[in-house]
Amino acid sequence: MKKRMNKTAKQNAITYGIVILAYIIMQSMLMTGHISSSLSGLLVPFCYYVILAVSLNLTVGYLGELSLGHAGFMCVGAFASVFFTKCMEDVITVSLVRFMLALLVGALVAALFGVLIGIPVLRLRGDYLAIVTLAFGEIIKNLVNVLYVGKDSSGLHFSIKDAMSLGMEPGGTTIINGPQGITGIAKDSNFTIGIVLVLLTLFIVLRLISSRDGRAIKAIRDNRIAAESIGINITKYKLMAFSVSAALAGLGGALYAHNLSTLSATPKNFGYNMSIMILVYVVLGGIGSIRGSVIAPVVLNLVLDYFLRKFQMMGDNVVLQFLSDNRMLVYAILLIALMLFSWSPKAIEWRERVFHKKQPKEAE
Amino acid sequence: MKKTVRFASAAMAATMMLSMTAMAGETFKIGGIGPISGGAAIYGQAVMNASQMAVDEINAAGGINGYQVEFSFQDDEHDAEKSVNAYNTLKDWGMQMLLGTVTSTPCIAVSAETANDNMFQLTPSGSAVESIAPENAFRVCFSDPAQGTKSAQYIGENALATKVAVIYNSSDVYSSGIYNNFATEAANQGFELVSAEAFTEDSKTDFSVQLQKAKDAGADLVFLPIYYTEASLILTQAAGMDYAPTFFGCDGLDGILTVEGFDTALAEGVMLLTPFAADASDEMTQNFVTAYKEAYTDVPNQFAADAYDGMYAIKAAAEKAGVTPDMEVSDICEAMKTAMTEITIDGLTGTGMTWTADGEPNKAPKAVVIKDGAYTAM
Amino acid sequence: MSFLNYLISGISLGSVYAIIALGYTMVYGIAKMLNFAHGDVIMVGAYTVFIATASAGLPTIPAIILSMIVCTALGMAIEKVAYRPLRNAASPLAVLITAIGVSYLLQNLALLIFGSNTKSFTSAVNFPAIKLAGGQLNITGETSVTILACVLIMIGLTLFINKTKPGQAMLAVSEDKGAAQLMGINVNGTIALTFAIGSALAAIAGVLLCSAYPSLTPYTGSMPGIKAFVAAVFGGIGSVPGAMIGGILLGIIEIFGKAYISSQMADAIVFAVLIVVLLVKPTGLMGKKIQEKV
Amino acid sequence: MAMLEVKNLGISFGGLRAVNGFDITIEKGQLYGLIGPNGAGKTTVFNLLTGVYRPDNGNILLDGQEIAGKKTIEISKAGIARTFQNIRLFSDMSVLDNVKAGLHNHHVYSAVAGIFHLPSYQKEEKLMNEKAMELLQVFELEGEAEILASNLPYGKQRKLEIARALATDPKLLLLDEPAAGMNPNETQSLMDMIRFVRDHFDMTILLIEHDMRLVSGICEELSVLNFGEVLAQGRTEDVLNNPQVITAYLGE
Repeated sequence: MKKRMNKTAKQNAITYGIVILAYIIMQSMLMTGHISSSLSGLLVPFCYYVILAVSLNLTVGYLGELSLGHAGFMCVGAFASVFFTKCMEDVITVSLVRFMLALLVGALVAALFGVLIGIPVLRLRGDYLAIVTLAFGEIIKNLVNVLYVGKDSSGLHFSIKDAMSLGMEPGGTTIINGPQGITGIAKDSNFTIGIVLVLLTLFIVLRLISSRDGRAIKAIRDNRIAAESIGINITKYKLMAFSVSAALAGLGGALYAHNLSTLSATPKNFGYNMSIMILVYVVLGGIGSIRGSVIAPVVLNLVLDYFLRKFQMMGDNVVLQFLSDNRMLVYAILLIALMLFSWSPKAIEWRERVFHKKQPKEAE
Repeated sequence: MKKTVRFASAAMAATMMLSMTAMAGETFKIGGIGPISGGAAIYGQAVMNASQMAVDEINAAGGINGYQVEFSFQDDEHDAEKSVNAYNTLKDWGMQMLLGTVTSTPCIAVSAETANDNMFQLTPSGSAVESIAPENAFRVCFSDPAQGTKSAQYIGENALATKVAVIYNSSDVYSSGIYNNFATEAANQGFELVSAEAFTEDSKTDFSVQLQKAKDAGADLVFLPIYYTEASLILTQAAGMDYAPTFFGCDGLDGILTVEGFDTALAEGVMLLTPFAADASDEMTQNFVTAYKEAYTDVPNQFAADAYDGMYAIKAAAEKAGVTPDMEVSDICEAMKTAMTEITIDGLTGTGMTWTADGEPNKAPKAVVIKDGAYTAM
Repeated sequence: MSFLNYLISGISLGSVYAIIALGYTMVYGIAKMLNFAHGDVIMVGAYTVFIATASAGLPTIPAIILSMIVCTALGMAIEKVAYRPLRNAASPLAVLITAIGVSYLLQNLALLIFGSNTKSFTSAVNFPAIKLAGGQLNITGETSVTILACVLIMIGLTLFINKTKPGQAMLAVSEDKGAAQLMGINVNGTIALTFAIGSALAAIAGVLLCSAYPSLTPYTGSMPGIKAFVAAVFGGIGSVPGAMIGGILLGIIEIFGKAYISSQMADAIVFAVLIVVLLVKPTGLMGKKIQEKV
Repeated sequence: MAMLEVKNLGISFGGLRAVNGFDITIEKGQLYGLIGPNGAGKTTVFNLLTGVYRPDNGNILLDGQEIAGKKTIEISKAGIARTFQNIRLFSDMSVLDNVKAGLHNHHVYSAVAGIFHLPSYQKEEKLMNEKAMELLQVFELEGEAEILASNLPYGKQRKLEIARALATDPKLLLLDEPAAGMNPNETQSLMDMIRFVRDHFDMTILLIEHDMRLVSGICEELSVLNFGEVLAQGRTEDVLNNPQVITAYLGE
């Protein structure tokens, strides 16, 4: 019994340790100025991509349902939190306090959407669930794009048509301006807050999956009918996993939004492409492997947004230039190669033969 | 563990190699940012190519203040976050001035960064008001409000129509920005806005509804504050339903005649307010178009022209201010900010262009109409 | 009258979705995978025709046949290199992600080869428009041909699956891969054939898509691909008539949504209808109800 | 009062009458067998009893409480647990966690307590571990508590499924072909174990089985199902000697 607790605890400690170690190294580099702008600019993105990947892994790896709408929750969290920040700019002047509240707002609103969407959607299974979550993500993106919100002395004005329909007094300010979204956002996030949120996410997810509720969630994943037969409430636990996952995505979205001065919903950042990107992190890191979801986004973003970009500045090497100019092409090839290498049964067999003898599979 | 160590040392080596190349040197380092992959690649690639062309010309002619210019362009996939990453990468490279970014929303994000670093920024085509909000940021193109308002005024003042319909991209900052200002100004003009229908990035193949509504509302002019790719589809579909109003567009429509395979007869009679037209007859434009075609096989569009002018504006301002590559980024910026308001340049996108301190260009849009497959001044 | 016009537009748009959805549903039904790259094979098909006619000067029909050959080869190559090794992977997500990788690969290769500039596709259809009610209603030649092609393909596929030996093999593989193998059916070969047919259909879909909406970029196939996928799910993925009906209904819903509710929210409306349909009929309009055996 | 009393239970699937007029009465502590040829509707009866299917008609009284038409989860809470013909374990969870999942409704603490390891979490988890280990010991699985359920050999998987079902603390245990795929030795030890479970937990057990040795060895009473209807019912040896039953099994 003791042995088991130690084992899980040890694995989790390693995961936390990796994050904390990375933080210490990066933060000391930051403080002593031994860090390039491009790397320091990637630190907060690392944090929110990890949060998004870990949270999606809860749905995909532990609930066992494929969601292609994770970016939708990120979008909701981002807009809710920034809207809060904008409205409270003059009320709460301590930026840390305001940001903490904004994060909370982002997570809660996303959780609410998680529940609202989850109730109807979670009855579906497999690919149908995937396509419906994709649909919800696209609906959210579309609606945010036509949303206009303004503020003047008489209060808030809403429109889902155009800026004129707000009917604002002269001097009123538009907070959400359709496709342009929200601009002039205070850059409240930083690496330390990001890491704290990563640790919080890890804490919530790791603790949840090893608790009674986590067992129920995993039981549903492994065998829905058996889970039902021992009295586990399928709907309740699906909804719990889904909404916790949504809330954490909202948290990630809030961090994302407060790291850029502008927030708008485009196919690139909140469309299904982003949902797929997060899914790529999860699958590359290992479905159900939380540590993998911590490492994969960092490695992938380092390759795409650090090394490949840097290649361009490495003298006149034609190959490197080409790779840098065609980052997305490189990404596509890399993605296919990595998937084949890490998932194809033949490749797995080969790896096991070459690198180490096969070890018996153990429970986490 | 072994793997981690290997990875870390590779990372370290790469970082070291990079920091060596980023030494302040004897050349100006100008960066560019824009989408060269993804759906907006068409705009970013034009800017990248034209900027590089201008840089090559400038270097061949002796550079800026006697110093050669290095140009590096980074992809931002038309995304704010990636744009900031691109900016940071360029900063590590030693960028001293930024010609970018190409699209509006990323430009807003990057201009917040350049303001923070006090780096001089000139966007060729970031047209949203907020794109150049900080005082270190300038632009070559018109702002969205300017285009929307001027278009409404032009239509009103020249009595081009009594009933006007609009088809715009409600998921695009540029398009909806122009539309919103057009609609506001329309109220002051002598025409009636009878229909305003949108499309989005995700459904931009079928325009029959938007056209049908314009037709049913009896619009005799359809305003298209959109890019030419979609406009070419709209023109084709309008012809298919025998609807032939006057089509009126902004600078985004420029390029429609050069879409490979497009039946230019469909664009007959289309009017647009634009500072640049690829087949304009002046010598400068013709040289530019020829040189661009030679280098990149494609016909340059509006974005290319903006970028080309932008690079020459940087050159003019840098010469006026007398900046040198050994100066601090912030000092260059201060000098450039002042110099920008003092220069006057004749470019592809306007003659006698000047800039105000808030970064907006002063130039007159040319109204052109397409006749026999070519632009004709109106 | 505008109602009828909208209806015709909806059917035109829907017929394009339908013809793309046929390829989707075919591959899904047999290989049980969402081939995200299908939309991009369509794009390759359209570029092939464009290059063949505009640059190489080939007449339309040979160009289309060439395009079908190119797409078939491409589809089979993708299947062999990227999908087959993952068929027995521990998670079905592996092949889904790989398909997405293939989709990005095709888009970016096209970007590299053909450039980002829009090409205007010359319609491959030589069929006159049908004008009704004194020219008030206009059914374009492209629409007529697309619908005709859809119906022909649908009938062809149904006959092929039900009446031929390889078709029956496909059916067997779709029911139970293991059992089919035991029966001596070449599962790999059957799935490869499915991809070959699906990709040849993609070539036709590409030509018709770009004939109806003649703007061609490396991303042309991507959004119609997703919409067609939605259409296939809508009709009951795996069902050949379902794809046709789903596609046409989706087109009509999209156009009506734009016309009568809001042109800004057309996407949201389409997706909302999809959700409602799936909530009422969880396996789509024509999908088989799957009862899990306890 | 009988532990289980079923009256006139019936269900149709698309016109086919799968179970018709099914009656059964099982007393507390009884070991009851349900036999019949393949396709006779035995598993369907289990599915009706556990709420997987809603019966078209009939009553199911568990310890006097009507449960017909209730949902699976409610029936589980009312006190029926089952195993499955094709084993349904939580294959990617450890053996111990499989049993702990069975204890789900008996040791409750909130999600917040679970995340922050509040006292209620500590207390309940400790109790769950103890109870689960006790059950595993009964089935001689304590040594494999840590390995994944899917890595257990077949016979032990069957045992684990029974352990998990017992963890829900049922009044009635339904076993669907527990001896399927076992060799005679394994079957023998399974029979001992089923008897032990009945005695140790004071359990009422209804089982479906094809292995006549097991049925005649441990079942006190039998029902024979054929074409969805009860063919014979009563004491085991009487039923097995019933000519109708023999015909149904051996054919005409």
